[in-house]
Amino acid sequence: MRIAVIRFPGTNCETETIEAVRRAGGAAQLIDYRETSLGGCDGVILPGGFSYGDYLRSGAIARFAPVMQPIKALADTGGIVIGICNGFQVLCEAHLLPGALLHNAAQRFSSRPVDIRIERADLAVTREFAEGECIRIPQAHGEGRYVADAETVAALEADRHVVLRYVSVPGSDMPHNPNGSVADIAGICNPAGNVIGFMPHPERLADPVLGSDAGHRFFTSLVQAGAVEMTG
Amino acid sequence: MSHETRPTALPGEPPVTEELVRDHKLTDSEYTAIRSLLGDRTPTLTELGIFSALWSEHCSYKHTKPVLRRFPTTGPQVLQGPGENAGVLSLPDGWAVAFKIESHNHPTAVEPYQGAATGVGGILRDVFTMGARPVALLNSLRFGPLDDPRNRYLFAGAVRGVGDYGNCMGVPTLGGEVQFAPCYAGNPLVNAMAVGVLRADDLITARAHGVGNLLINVGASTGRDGIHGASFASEDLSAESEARRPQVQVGDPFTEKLLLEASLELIESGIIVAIQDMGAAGLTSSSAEMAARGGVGVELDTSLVPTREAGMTPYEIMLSESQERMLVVAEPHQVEAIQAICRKWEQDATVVGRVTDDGLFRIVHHGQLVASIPGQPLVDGCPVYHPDAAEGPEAVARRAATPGAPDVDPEEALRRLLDAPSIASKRWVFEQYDGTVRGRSVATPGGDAGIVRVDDTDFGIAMTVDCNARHVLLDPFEGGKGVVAEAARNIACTGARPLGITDCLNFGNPERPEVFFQFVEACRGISEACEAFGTPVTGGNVSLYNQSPTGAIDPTPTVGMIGLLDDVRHAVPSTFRQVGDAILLIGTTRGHLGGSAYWAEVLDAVVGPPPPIDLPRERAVQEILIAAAAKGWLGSAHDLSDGGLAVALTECCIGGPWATVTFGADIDLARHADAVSDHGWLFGEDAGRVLLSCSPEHVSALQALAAMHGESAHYLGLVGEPEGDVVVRRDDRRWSWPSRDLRRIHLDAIPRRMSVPVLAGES
Amino acid sequence: MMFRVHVRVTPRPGLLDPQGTAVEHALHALGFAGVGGVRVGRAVDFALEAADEAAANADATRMCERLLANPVTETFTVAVES
Amino acid sequence: MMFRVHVRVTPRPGLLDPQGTAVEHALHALGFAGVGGVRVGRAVDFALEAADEAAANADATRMCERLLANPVTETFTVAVES
Ligand SMILES: Nc1ncnc2c1ncn2[C@@H]1O[C@H](COP(=O)(O)OP(=O)(O)O)[C@@H](O)[C@H]1O
Ligand SMILES: [Mg+2]
Repeated sequence: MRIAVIRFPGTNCETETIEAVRRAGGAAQLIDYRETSLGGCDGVILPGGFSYGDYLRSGAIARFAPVMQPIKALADTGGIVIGICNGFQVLCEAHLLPGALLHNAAQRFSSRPVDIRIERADLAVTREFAEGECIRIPQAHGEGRYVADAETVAALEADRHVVLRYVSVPGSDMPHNPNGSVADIAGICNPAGNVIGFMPHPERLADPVLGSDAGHRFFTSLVQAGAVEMTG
Repeated sequence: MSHETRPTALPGEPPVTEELVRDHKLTDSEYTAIRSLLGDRTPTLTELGIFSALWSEHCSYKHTKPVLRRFPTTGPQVLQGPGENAGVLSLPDGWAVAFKIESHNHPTAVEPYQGAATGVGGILRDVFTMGARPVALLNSLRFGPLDDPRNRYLFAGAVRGVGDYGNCMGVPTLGGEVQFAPCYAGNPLVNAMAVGVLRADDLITARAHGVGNLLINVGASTGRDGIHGASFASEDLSAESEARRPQVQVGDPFTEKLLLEASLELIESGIIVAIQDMGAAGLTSSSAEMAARGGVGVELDTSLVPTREAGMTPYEIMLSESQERMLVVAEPHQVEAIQAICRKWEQDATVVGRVTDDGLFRIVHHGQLVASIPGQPLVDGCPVYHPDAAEGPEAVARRAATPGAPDVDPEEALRRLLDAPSIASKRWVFEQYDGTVRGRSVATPGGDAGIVRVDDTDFGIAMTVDCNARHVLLDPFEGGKGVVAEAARNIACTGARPLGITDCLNFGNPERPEVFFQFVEACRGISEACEAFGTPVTGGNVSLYNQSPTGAIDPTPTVGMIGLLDDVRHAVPSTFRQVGDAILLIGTTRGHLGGSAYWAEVLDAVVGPPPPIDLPRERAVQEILIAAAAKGWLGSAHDLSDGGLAVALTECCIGGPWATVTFGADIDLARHADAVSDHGWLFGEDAGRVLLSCSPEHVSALQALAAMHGESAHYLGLVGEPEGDVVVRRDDRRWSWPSRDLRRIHLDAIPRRMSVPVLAGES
Repeated sequence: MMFRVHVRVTPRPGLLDPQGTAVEHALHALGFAGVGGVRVGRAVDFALEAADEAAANADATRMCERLLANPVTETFTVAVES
Repeated sequence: MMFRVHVRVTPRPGLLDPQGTAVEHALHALGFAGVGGVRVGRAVDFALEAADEAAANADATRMCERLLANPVTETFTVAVES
């Protein structure tokens, strides 16, 4: 699988995201938001950053960029589309995922590690984890409070579309939920499981040189998923 | 363009009267100098504005030049010293680091959010103007006490502004400091530092040359923002200056991110001659300084500059401080290539002038010549002043004084120290700053210094900003040395070697002898320390007139230091990691309480001489840390600063900002420095001391290493159980605190105070 | 014809509005006891060239539906003046 | 008496409004060519208990001056309805 990493004006996590994919043995390519095709890539990551400065609402303007057309098409045909942080916000604004991400409940930007539980270990970015496994990776956002109406949330839970959840670990004196997301939701997927969005940043902690590579397996999973797809 | 030689006033433009001259903060003698420079004619309004900007303290350094010249600025590692937008030091494998610190104090006093945000935007431009990609930010903040709602408002707004700008730019903030003291209530300080990396051979400087080359305005269009910002930054804050407040500069980090990418691509493509950001005094200083550096003239046509508002005059266009703008010099045949790159990043690129051979700084507006000034003297012809410097009697008295209040029981005293916002954890602050974007952060805020890995190499850049203004106030010379010494200690604690500094000299009104004495002496102290450590000054920024109706601020010469860590895998954390590790103290304890945080925060007395700084011994301590880290002997290393041993031991035990365990500790001070008082031992701030932890088998090796450098590593005790007590014994005395309680106090001090609402209005 | 358009975008009723709650607490703390049910949203003002007021209204409404408001979380009102 | 108060807080004229600019560009890109001078601010709605409309107005204005608007960078308008 070849991963298209999308750059909108204001995207700022594209470099480390591409590096993380390559470190996991995958192929990644930077794609400009003005493109109308994915240049032969069969997977997409919408990386973090501040597309269009997060003006109006994060992801609200990026949603209309030309590149979103081929991305929607890929998603509709079951192709893998991942949104990290700002990418997650774009996917919600584009209605490829339900709900919305609003300003953190504390009304402050929150940059710190979060403890998250892997709720689904059968998806493109989680297959290298065990279900229920907890890891600590960085998170940094001002608009990460996931909200959706009661029915939507109930459906997400019932259909197990919650992929990552904030959990509290003993001894931590930070609120385990950094932004007030409903049901401690940190990441979700669409019914088919091929469109996945989450707020934390595994790509920022995917290299042992930094003291931990807790995020590395998101990308080995992704590369695995690609391999399986090709053989199977 | 224009062929007239004598500039004329525009229709409807006010005549230049003595009053108007005074309005522009130019003295009679300066005005006389200007007239003779112009061949004894009266300047036009535009010319007057240009002079007032470039001859302001902020741009001309007219009070400080002679003092700054004494800084050591050379060394084998220096690729670019003072005089450019940022200093540059060489790193291994052909890499280099560009870094600079700058103040945005007055704008922050007026509008904290935008003032702080545009401060960060400005310092980032200084760094990428050199061809460096910004990889880290730091910030040094000073505010009045948090019990006052106005101070909470300024603090909260500035922190949000610093965060929002850097976060949107995708540059991690890896360090800083925050202090609170009454003297900053009317005059908060916001100093922002940016660090960038580049390939040494991509280094580009801001020198215009090549007669006939074009000047190109890149980036945002020009509005009436911050007109007179430069002279505004050079006067005391008063009710009257509030009234004459310039249009607030609004930052647009989104545009700056695109401008950053466009600028770096322009530089890498090699199609431009020079590039310079438009900071204070915008187009005026950028064009005049580029011309002067290159020894050429320039002619600008202000009617070509893209403006945000209709009907802007050349005066306004030349003095506007609209953000996110760059000035590029290029050969005419490159203009289209330049515009193509700018279009890719959605930035305007407009030709606004050309390089000339007559050495004149000429401004044309719709064909009319409105300014014609000899370029060189315009930039460095401002009269230089040598103010009187004399220590004030109250300063002498302060240094000689001792606290009136009796000592406070050590267990209670430590709790109060940890609850003092200046000493407490700054987690509430740096949690609002993205610390991990770019995926190269080896050490985020919370330790002694931040560390960022250079691209995919093994080495990293360590960085810190420090200033103990209380020590500088009590003894500017020793305090000045101390600022550099603490910064170097912070760098060395991570295992990195100090390479060089940038400084931000925040002082009061230099025309007051007691203030200028502080300035001269602090600079002398900084110079001596930099000489001793081999860490040259590569640039910096002077902010004077930090003077509110309530008086001058404490002298605050903030130092930003850069260090090199050969292998980021050997980075040493600042907190204990392992039960049973040995705790060692490097350095000599004399129980020096003068100028200490204990006296200031607990006994409410900012008095006494600050600790003397022994530079050779500081250097020795640095060498010990660097060697021990390289050998992998250190579990942790943390320098002793505010609050002395008790606070440092606490910080080592309670863990970093996100830790889930605290450690107990059991140390015994008996048989060490017996003559020292209990409070001196616990809270004294003798310099050159570091608290280490290491696995027991390395103790003797560490002690031998220390001895080899003429220092001693005193064995104090052991790291205790998780969630255990912090115990300090001395002969028949025993003090103890539950480590979890100490952590709670340290972490809650600021959030508790900030949970009270902050006001937007009533500024 | 040129019109001035004033758009208000507010959080859907029932949706939690922490900013509104924080502002309400702050107002109470400042002694404004009579305040309740504070909701904080967005105000968007602009000039709009349109054939007539009805057309301006229709355009502005489309803008809200497509960009200015997020139907999942927000409601909007449009006011047009000439 | 209970009143409903609608406050609009907008960036001062002449001040750069990057958000407004971004929204304007987006609207143009979506084909809304007739839009110009977009300014984005805050809308604050609340209920207010006051003696009469004049008092409600005065209270709301004080709230804007003290908390809801930043006098350095923003202007505000207050609309009261009963
Ligand atoms: N404004 C700030 N921004 C980022 N980090 C900060 C800020 N203020 C303090 N810190 C971080 O908090 C930690 C403690 O600060 P400080 O007590 O000044 O350290 P030190 O005493 O070692 O200089 C350091 O890691 C510092 O980088
Ligand atoms: Mg300190």
